[in-house]
Amino acid sequence: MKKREIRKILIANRGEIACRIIWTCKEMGIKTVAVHSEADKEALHVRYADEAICIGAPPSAQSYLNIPAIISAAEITNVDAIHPGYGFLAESETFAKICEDCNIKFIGPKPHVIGMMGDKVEARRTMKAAGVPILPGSPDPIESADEAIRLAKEIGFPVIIKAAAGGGGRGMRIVRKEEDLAVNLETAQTEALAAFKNGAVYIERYIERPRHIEIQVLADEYGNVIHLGERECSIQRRHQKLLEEAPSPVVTPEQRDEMGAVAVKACQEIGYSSAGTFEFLLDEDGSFYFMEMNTRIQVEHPVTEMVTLADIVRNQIRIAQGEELGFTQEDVLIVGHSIECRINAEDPEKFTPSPGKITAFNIPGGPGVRVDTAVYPGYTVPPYYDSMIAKLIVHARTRELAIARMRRALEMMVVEGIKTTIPLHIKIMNDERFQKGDFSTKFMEEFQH
Amino acid sequence: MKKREIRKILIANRGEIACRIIWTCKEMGIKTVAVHSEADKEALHVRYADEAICIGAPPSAQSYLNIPAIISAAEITNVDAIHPGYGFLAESETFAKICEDCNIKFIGPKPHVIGMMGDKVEARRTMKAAGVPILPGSPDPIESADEAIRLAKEIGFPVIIKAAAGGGGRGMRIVRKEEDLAVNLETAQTEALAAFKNGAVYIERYIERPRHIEIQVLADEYGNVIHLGERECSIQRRHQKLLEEAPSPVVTPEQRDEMGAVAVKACQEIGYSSAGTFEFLLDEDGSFYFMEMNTRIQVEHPVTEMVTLADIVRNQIRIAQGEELGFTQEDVLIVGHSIECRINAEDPEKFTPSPGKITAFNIPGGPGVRVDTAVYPGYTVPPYYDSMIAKLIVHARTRELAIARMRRALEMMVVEGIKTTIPLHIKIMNDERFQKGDFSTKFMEEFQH
Amino acid sequence: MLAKPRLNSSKEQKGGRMSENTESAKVKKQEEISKSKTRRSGKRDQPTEASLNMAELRELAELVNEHGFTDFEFENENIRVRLSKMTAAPVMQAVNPISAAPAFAAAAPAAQTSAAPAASDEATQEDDLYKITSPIVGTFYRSPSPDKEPYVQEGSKVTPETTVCIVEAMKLMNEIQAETTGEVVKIYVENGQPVEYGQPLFGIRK
Amino acid sequence: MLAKPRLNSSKEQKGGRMSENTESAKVKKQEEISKSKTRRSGKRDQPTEASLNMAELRELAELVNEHGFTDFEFENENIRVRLSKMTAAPVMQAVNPISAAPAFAAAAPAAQTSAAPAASDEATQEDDLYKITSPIVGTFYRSPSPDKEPYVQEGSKVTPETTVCIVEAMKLMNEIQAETTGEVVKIYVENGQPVEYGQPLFGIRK
Repeated sequence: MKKREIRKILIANRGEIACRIIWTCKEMGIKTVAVHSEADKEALHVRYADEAICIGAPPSAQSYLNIPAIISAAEITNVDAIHPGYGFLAESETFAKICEDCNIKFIGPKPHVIGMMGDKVEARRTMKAAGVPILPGSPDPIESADEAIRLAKEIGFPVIIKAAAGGGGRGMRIVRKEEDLAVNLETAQTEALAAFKNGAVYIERYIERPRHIEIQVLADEYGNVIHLGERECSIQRRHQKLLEEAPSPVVTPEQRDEMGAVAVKACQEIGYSSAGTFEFLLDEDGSFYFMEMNTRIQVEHPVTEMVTLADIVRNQIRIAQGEELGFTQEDVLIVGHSIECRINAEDPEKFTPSPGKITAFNIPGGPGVRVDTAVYPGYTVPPYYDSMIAKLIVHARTRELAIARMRRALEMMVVEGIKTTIPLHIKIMNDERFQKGDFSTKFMEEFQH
Repeated sequence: MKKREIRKILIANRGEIACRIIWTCKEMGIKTVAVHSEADKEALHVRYADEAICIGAPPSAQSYLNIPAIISAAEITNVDAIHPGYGFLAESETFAKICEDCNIKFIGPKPHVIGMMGDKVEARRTMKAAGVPILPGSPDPIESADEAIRLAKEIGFPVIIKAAAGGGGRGMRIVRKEEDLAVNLETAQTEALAAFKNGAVYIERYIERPRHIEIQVLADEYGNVIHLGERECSIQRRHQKLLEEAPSPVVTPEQRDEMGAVAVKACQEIGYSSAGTFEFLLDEDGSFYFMEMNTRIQVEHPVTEMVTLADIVRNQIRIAQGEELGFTQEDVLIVGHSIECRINAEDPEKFTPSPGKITAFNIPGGPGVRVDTAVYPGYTVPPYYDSMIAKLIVHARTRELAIARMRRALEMMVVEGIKTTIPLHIKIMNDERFQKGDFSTKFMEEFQH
Repeated sequence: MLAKPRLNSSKEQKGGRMSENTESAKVKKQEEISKSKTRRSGKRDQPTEASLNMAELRELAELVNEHGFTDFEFENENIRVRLSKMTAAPVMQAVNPISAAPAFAAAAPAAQTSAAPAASDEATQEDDLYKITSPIVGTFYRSPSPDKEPYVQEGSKVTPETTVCIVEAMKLMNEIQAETTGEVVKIYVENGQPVEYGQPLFGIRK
Repeated sequence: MLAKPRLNSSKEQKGGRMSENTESAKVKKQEEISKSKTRRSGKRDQPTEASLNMAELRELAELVNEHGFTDFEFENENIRVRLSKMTAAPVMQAVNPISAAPAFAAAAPAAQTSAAPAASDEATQEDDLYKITSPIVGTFYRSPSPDKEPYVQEGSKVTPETTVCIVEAMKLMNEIQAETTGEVVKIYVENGQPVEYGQPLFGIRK
């Protein structure tokens, strides 16, 4: 059943995710339109797409975030739908709304759902109402230091102050003692205001050694929702994920079922459609708490694709066409273990960006190796955008074999001319605690490199 | 349990299979020694291996088939084992025997088993005794035209005359009428003598529209044997496989179990160890007949690896180390569908070899795509060896999705400077009969290209 | 060679690495170069130390072309030159799947929706023209409405404030101004055609 | 002038035969350039200048073209020149003619068991020598048994029938004959070392 057939998609993104979307479109027989900034004329997504349109100057604000330019490009190429990828406009309620107004299908959930999940306070409230466990904390933005102190005592220290509109660690403060609360509250509000033009912050219990576990869901427009298991994303540096795995080395089948059921029910409650991700904090005692929902495809979606053999982008497009999911939770298999390493154009020690020309580039092949990239030999990594140049993904029967495979693939991957995070990933693969699966989101802070 | 630890392996092969073996060795922490002819100094297996030794002049007879040179190379590098790959010395009883005499583990079955399966008449007799269905035919080499006529009448026309030591279609003759038998017998014997230095031929029933179905087995040295399901290899040109699939579009789970059980039992009867393949002809009525057993890794092993997530090379090495299989038939899962296209340096219409310099080379990436290759931009395909330059393998949830994925991957694969079979494979992907799975080994003869 | 400092330094070169023949060839070229410099020096395009004039560039292009090179780059602390010959790339939309390869190979962007008329013969003449480019993605209209006259024609004189066309984007009619003074010599886009960011719309002779 | 920096840079690469293999084509071509330049000017190469004039460029282009290069690059602190003649994909090839080679060299330097003498400095002198190479893979012995004198020493005169060494392969002692007349000038392999097919064993001055 197709309510509306999608024959041509504009991809409002760049880099590997734009290529990733093109691959699936080609497999589905759907035409693609690439948009690009002046800096991306030579980019691979521009070459792979059936059509390409320059939409603006290199800075994102003038191109990949330029809604009128993207909508105009969609109109002159007469596309049926826009796929936003991740980042840029992927979680812009405004953009999704404008697409809807222009009669272009936005490949993602309904605009108001995007908006609801984009506001952390509202998301928390909504999720609590839908029966999702949330960290003990303030239901609403904190108004005063007094209120904060009263709440913190109720919750128990340590607590964390977070920006309502936030992300990426900005506007976040951990407070361990009552006397530090007032000043941190103020700083967090200031930071939040500067970063997100919204000074609202809230407070919740702070977990010392949590794991970042997320559940991938797929929901159609008819209330059919399934989950594809969890991803382990605890290996982060400054709240930026470095590598991800599926399944998690610690999540039991029972925990998976429980977290999955919670996420599925929440999707049904809020009328979610398309692919989405529930991010949870998993405490050492096995309890888990909702952090946020990402209403788009994730960077790390391939690890789920490897172990489930589902094509998440294909499902997004099918759902956008008004098709039913066509399979149930019982059809979802999780086979083997998958790891993804994000290869960034960065100094592996200092994490400083390393844009520039790639003089040699070789992708490892062979069993269980997947590479998602928009890079080729001779390509120049522009300084304007995200530093991720490739995702190296492996799949093997067990986690131990997957680690051995990833090490081999990292060693055989060649990127010359710029610095990359490959050496760091090799060190992580060789780390005993990583190999044992014994880590939390603190891993990188404690990691000796 | 390891009877003997393998720390260093010499790979008595070249091209993609040599790289394939190196990949797994790296994952297992085993050192590798590449041997190469003078023509292969720039080859990838030479670069990827820990050590490399030039063993002779470009012609295979002076290098990759040069047993003293290879054994010397193994001795001076002090390896524990030799992996023969496929082709060259992979099915040489002599070579396996010499390795054994030199105290170097040959990664494969015992020498006498290789010899037994290398002689088709003996293989047939052995398999019949082990309860494997074989085509009605002569138990021994045919001595005279009279004997041939008597037998053919018993079996019923059409019949096929085959060389006992044969392969690749040489020494083969299909005879549909009694009066054509005598002359064809003579030609076949002459051809067999010329090609294999052994004029022995035998007769069996000829099946008009068979499928080529093969069963992958793994057997350890303790009688534990499992199978990894079947591969569909009916798409052939002059008895050379062009593309392979797993599972077959027509084999039912019951047939798989039946064929698998027959193969497993036969392995136990003959004391088989290592990876091996039983090639069967599958008739339209569902009956199947043993053709031959390959006592080595196959070119098309990746499709089985994709759907089972088993690493066949790793299992070969583990078995050679004296380890037990460690898993049972119940642990074998077959998930999704996989297709492999052999990318040959050939004119896609005329199949004439097209060696030369590869000026541009790009491997498709993304979900469910695997490439096994020893080629890189700037590599020169030498005229001395097999024309296969890469294997493009896809994996998807269903056969239909796998075909769409393969088409996309073929379209995105770039090989410039030489001609390849990529355009032919695209035509096959677009062929309605192929898409329906409605074909036999006659497919390519009937194919309009 | 290409710029003064280097001419000097090559003259200063001690030990004459080149044979007599090549040395004299060099002198000849240098004469040509200085001629063309004189010719151009009357214009506002005063050659600076680090610049490269047209005659030199032409000679360089001929040289590179004559030898069948497709790519040339030159750079020092003052100057960087790159010449590359992009063959007209076969368009990726072709049915033949292999078409992906040539498109890839030619290093040309994919089929541009709004294909500007290339007119490569005229390219050299047009290089002198000031280009009014589209500041936005949209649809190009030469007149305020279908029944009206075009804002400008070939031959029209424009001032910076002259509206030369409309680019419609998201139902909004954006009037585009000339932003220069001169004469419209070339109109690159047909009425009603889509245009992308930065696409040349008009060629203006100043 | 142009060849030198590249030769240096290739020497700077990590040791082992790996880098030699991958660089060899390049190095060889560059030697040709420097030779031909030397021939033309009748002088040794001068240190690199910071510039390049038109005649030099022409000579360079002719030279590169004549030698069938598809890609040429030159760069130092002052100057960088690149000429390329790409028949296929500029994008898929790295700037380097053998794009993959340095990449793989860096990634997986396959330590050659039989460490051939790298010694690219000496390569030029030794180019004149006739090489006795190993016809088989095995272990190199200079004498018939450990307590005996070596078959030959540096300075020994040989005739085609002179046994110069033994290469042991599969427990067989294979006597290797000189197959030429001359004087042993260089012995490339240590006693007891493994040798591969085609590996130089002795350098003979005829």
